[in-house]
Amino acid sequence: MARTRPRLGVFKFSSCDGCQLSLLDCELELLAVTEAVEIAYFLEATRKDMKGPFDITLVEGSVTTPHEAELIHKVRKSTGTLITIGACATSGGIQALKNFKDVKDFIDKVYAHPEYIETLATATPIADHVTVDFELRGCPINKHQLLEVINATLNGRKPVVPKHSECIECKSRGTVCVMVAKGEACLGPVTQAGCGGLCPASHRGCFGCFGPMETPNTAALSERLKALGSAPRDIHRLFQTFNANAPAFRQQAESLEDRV
Amino acid sequence: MGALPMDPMQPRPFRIEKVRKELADTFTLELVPEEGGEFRFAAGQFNMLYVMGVGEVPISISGDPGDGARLIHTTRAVGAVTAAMGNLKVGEALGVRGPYGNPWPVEAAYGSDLVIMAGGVGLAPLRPAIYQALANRERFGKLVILYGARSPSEILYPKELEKWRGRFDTEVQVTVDRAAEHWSGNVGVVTKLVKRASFDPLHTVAFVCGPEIMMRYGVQTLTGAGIDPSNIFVSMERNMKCGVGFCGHCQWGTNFVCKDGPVFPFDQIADIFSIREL
Amino acid sequence: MSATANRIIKVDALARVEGEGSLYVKVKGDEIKEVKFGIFEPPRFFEAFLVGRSYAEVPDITARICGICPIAYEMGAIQAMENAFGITVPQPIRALRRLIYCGEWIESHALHVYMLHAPDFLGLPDAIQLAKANRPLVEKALRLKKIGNDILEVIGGGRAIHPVNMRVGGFYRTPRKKEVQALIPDLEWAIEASLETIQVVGGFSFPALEQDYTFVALRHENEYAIHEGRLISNRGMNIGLEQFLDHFDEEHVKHSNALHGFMKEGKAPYKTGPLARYNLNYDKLSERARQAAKAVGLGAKVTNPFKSIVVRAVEILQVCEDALAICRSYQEPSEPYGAVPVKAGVGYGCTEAPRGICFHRYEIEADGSVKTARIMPPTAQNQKIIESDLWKVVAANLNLPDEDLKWRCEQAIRNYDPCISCATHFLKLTIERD
Amino acid sequence: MSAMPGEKAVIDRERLNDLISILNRQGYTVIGPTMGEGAILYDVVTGIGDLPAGWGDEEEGGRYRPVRRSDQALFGYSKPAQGLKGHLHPARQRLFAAERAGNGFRVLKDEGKAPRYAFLGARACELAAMRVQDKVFDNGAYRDPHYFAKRDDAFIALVTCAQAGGTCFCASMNSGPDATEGFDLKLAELGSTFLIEAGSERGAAILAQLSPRPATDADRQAGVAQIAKARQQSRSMVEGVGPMMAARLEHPHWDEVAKRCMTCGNCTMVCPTCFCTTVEDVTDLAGNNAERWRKWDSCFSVDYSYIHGGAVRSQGAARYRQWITHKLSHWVSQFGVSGCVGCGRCITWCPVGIDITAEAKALGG
Ligand SMILES: Cc1cc2nc3c(=O)[nH]c(=O)nc-3n(C[C@H](O)[C@H](O)[C@H](O)COP(=O)(O)OP(=O)(O)OC[C@H]3O[C@@H](n4cnc5c(N)ncnc54)[C@H](O)[C@@H]3O)c2cc1C
Ligand code: SF4
Ligand code: SF4
Ligand code: SF4
Repeated sequence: MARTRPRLGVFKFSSCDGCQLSLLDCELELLAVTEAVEIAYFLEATRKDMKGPFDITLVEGSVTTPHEAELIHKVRKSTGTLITIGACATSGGIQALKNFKDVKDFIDKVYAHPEYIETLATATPIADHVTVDFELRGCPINKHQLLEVINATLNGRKPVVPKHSECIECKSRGTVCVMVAKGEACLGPVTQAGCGGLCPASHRGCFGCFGPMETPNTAALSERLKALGSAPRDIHRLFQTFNANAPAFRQQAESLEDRV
Repeated sequence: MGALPMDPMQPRPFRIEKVRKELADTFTLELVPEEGGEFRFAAGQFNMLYVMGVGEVPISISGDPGDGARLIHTTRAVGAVTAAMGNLKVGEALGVRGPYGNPWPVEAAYGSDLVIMAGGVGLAPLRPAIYQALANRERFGKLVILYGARSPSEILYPKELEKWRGRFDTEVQVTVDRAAEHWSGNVGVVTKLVKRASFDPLHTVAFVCGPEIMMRYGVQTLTGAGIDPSNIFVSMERNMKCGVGFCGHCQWGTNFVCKDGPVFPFDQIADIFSIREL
Repeated sequence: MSATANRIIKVDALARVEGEGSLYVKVKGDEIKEVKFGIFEPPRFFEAFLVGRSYAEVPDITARICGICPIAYEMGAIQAMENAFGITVPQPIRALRRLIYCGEWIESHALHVYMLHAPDFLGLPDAIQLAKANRPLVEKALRLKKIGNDILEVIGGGRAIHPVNMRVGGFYRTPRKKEVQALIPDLEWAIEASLETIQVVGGFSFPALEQDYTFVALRHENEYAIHEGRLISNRGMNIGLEQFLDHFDEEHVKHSNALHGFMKEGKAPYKTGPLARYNLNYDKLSERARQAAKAVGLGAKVTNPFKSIVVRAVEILQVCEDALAICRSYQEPSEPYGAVPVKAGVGYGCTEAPRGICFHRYEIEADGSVKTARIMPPTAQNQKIIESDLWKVVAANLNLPDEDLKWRCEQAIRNYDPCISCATHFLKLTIERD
Repeated sequence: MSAMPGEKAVIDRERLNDLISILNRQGYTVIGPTMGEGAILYDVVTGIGDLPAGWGDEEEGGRYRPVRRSDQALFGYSKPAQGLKGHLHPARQRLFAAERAGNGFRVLKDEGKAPRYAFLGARACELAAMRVQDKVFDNGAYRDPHYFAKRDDAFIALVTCAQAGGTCFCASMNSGPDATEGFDLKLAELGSTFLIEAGSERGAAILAQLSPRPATDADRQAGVAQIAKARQQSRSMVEGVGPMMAARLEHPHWDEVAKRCMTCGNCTMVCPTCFCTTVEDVTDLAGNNAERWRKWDSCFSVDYSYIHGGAVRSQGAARYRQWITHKLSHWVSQFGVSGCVGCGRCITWCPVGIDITAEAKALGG
């Protein structure tokens, strides 16, 4: 069954590059991927700078500058299936911490010439700007999930990327719950599965790289964390890190604010 | 340990003999087993159909239970698997597991009037019952087919409906929710047709299949007309991953829709039928 | 081409680097007017939003500065905190830290050498084309890279990017002996593969360019410094980390969102990274690494930046050997981490990221919150020297057609394996000739 | 001494080493309790040195701690964190592979050989749970070969409980702490010896090789006393819970639990009877090879009840209701037994400590 090779574009917005690196980190599958798709634009990997349209586009990073806010519309126009990858692209990422602060103040703190810096007041997910066909979560994404999404898109099936809690993944691999067995603060019950259950397997609580799960009861978790001895400030920090701008986490952090 | 015994989770490849486009999003496949032989089933049963590498979904059998030579399915493309199924061509293969589930009790209706009420693609799972009833027409009293579609262009099997209507011994009434200009038939919900249909409620068996909301009103109207709930049968839909009671997904109260249904006598489920989110 | 005609060469986005930056070159006749290596990676304000966070969160947060060298950030932050709290970790933990860093080096160097840099020397746009020409080579490269990632996964808690297992005081969970020993056969293979890599890249032809650099690198008495040491230079500097800011500073220039690092003394540019390490720590390389370098014509001094690819290959060999030794002698530590006596104070951390030194300084409050944070990533420090290299490259190649000149400039930038994400990211390459 | 099924004997604890080696020689992989990372877990054991000597456990709603005992008991805990479900009904199981052939495809024969397990230290509730799952995977019409490939031949060396854990309520579910059938060997740890009896012929044959000596009255009485002690449990299931729940499908309490329940699914994952699965289709990039995998699923996930257009159980309240009514009520109608064996794992491992016995009581009121 010969298929025509779809053209793949990889675009970067504000981010750490880790999610697109995940594609190069698929060492065993990389050559097969380059056979299955034509890598038409992927700055991290090739000088080849082919113009759109692309069949599949991976977008990493969040929108933090006026330039990016424009660019994303161009990317959307030039692509068939647009897949956003990573916490930055799907919720704003770590840099969305600036959404809760005075950005000017931030610029003053870091740069000697604030007037050189062009930035928006917020870091926002791609879906706030254009229609997104599939959002792949994670900080960073899981490379196996990335391959699965590419694979499923090529084969016309629904990617196996469940939206249920991290706990299910954790228990499926047989990890002992760190919250129950050690009293550690863990975001697993309200976080979407996908990482493979790494933190609890490393004896620490989940810190929410994959963002809120499908129906996150963050209030119930907060109560429990308090009962386990976490200070409101620590709970606030926990919700306000890698997916601070994801609505469920943002709201939970806000509801803790008067007690921080 | 030697070879595993026959695995109920393993599909058998069937070859597509014919593809017919029924509606904009609905198509019928005619299949024959690659290994040869016949496919026997009872009206109302379903198969798990596997599109290689894409997924597997429950689809009712919509062909004639009297004809084991061809397996017939009518499917509406709504998502990934059904869309991929719709893209298959004659000569390609589809995996089949089945037949599963409880059938329409066509034989139990012998001697009574039979009312068949269908909405949308819900006519597909009822078509085998209609074929069987027509093949045994002399064993029934009245045979009434009430069918509702959203619009005239969404009427499934229009030619057959026309043919059945042409028979002197069968009453066929069709209605649409939204009429187009050239439509001169009934407009309104399918339950409205019950009033006009002629059957003896005390000696009637009714089969109902369609969207859950339609079935809810349908059953209400039929019991209102005097049919005993134990003589009304509905076909339910729930998420299914296995079709044989292993995966748990289709649980509905005490039932597994896959093996205790999909066809249920209404009196057995009346107490849970309208509980929200059960 | 007439010497006075306007020539504008423009490359909008530099490829095969991490992050996004630009180059602007202005040439009038034979005279170069301006060379600006700009970093337009949007600023992400890490130093600002670290303020008020708990010391314990800093390693995970700073990891997100860069997906390519997260260990450099995690380890630098951890060491700074340990420095502030007066913690010294026991030997087995130290060994594990070096091991995971070796993993990052193997991964990052293998990626850069084969996938990002080698295509320049072969005139190919990318490693995909290289794979078409020499698939076994690329497969080997990928396997080597994977071995680096495997180390990162085993020690780092299951993923190579933003590993979850490192913490102030040690690790959350120390790997079991059998998990570490499972790495041994691959590392044995990797040593052979890195010897072969040195041979392959040592055989490339290198554009001529010798520079009298000021090299700055970490130096450790007993080992090829990666994750610990004093800072030294080839001009006699030898300082502890706490003196870093007395000697180095950074400035904000208009064409870049990254601050440009410089040495206070004479406001001079300096060079960090493989070449600096090699020149300053040649004596700490293993005998095998030195022999392999020699076999492809590399002595104790290397000052052609284009040869950095060979030096990286030598470093791969070095860290494969180091990693293998650590794996072979690994004993499970009795405790994964020690106590963390939180107190107010200032802490410094500096490690050798694959592309150069990465410096951290934090002021911590009594409750363990961050009061101030300062991070100087390697690429920011190298920006000035990159510009200086480019200046020379352009001058020496003015006769080249625009396309070729542009490519040569890119190659010169890639000598640094610049990690622009770190430095802040979008490389626009513009060469303007008027 | 020849050991007859049902006859009680005594062996020294070191004989467990022989038991393990005999089982190994017969081709069994012996699975038993071990002190894992943070909790007692079932894993492969090759000798008594692998058993969690001197370890017990403290359990409460949402809380588990391994604790040191004052003695060196090998089975001195209440139950391992996860049961034996993962061995017979693994979290991931390949159902089949297919490859493209011409216009169609071919389903490939699975050459994989099922492991032959011996479960050393299985608890009565765990055996009860296996017998519950037996009914699920052999429902009269269909029998799941993947499950039974491991189950049919599994050797069970049950060890009865010497004390109940903080969340156990098997006594009120009639599934423990003792069992009368379904095992090959049954042991009770009495200090440095074990009271042992065979429950099958293969069990008896092995027992005969363990240098058993006849049990004295005192041994027997110690065994009885131990079971009686383990029957002292702080929790119990309300009586008549099945019909009660079936009559309260619409009750304000569901919304009340939903405020606390995070729909995280931990309870279903640790429950030794929960059997629900979903499937995953995987392909190679070219789509020429495909596999279908079965994976544990949970009625707490939204996709679980998804039908085109939306999930049937969109609300947390509906999902909690599905879970508890299935366990305690609908299961009985479906399989003739309760879906809950009272092991208490769902209580211990619920991160917020939701207690099935307390919720059942609350609903009953
Ligand atoms: C007993 C039975 C008989 C059916 N008969 C027919 C028929 O004759 N013709 C027809 O067109 N449709 C029929 N359906 C509905 C059909 O199964 C769904 O439309 C189909 O599963 C949608 O799959 P999808 O992947 O294309 O869509 P998506 O919306 O992408 O669904 C994703 C997955 O959810 C599950 N799912 C979604 N909807 C349903 C559903 N309604 N029932 C069960 N699982 C679902 C499937 O596993 C599916 O793969 C029947 C359903 C049942 C339960
Ligand atoms: S429902 Fe809870 S107590 Fe009952 S068997 Fe399952 S986990 Fe154990
Ligand atoms: S309680 Fe839920 S997951 Fe468990 S068996 Fe019942 S339906 Fe399945
Ligand atoms: S009852 Fe507890 S374990 Fe179960 S889904 Fe709710 S919060 Fe999670």
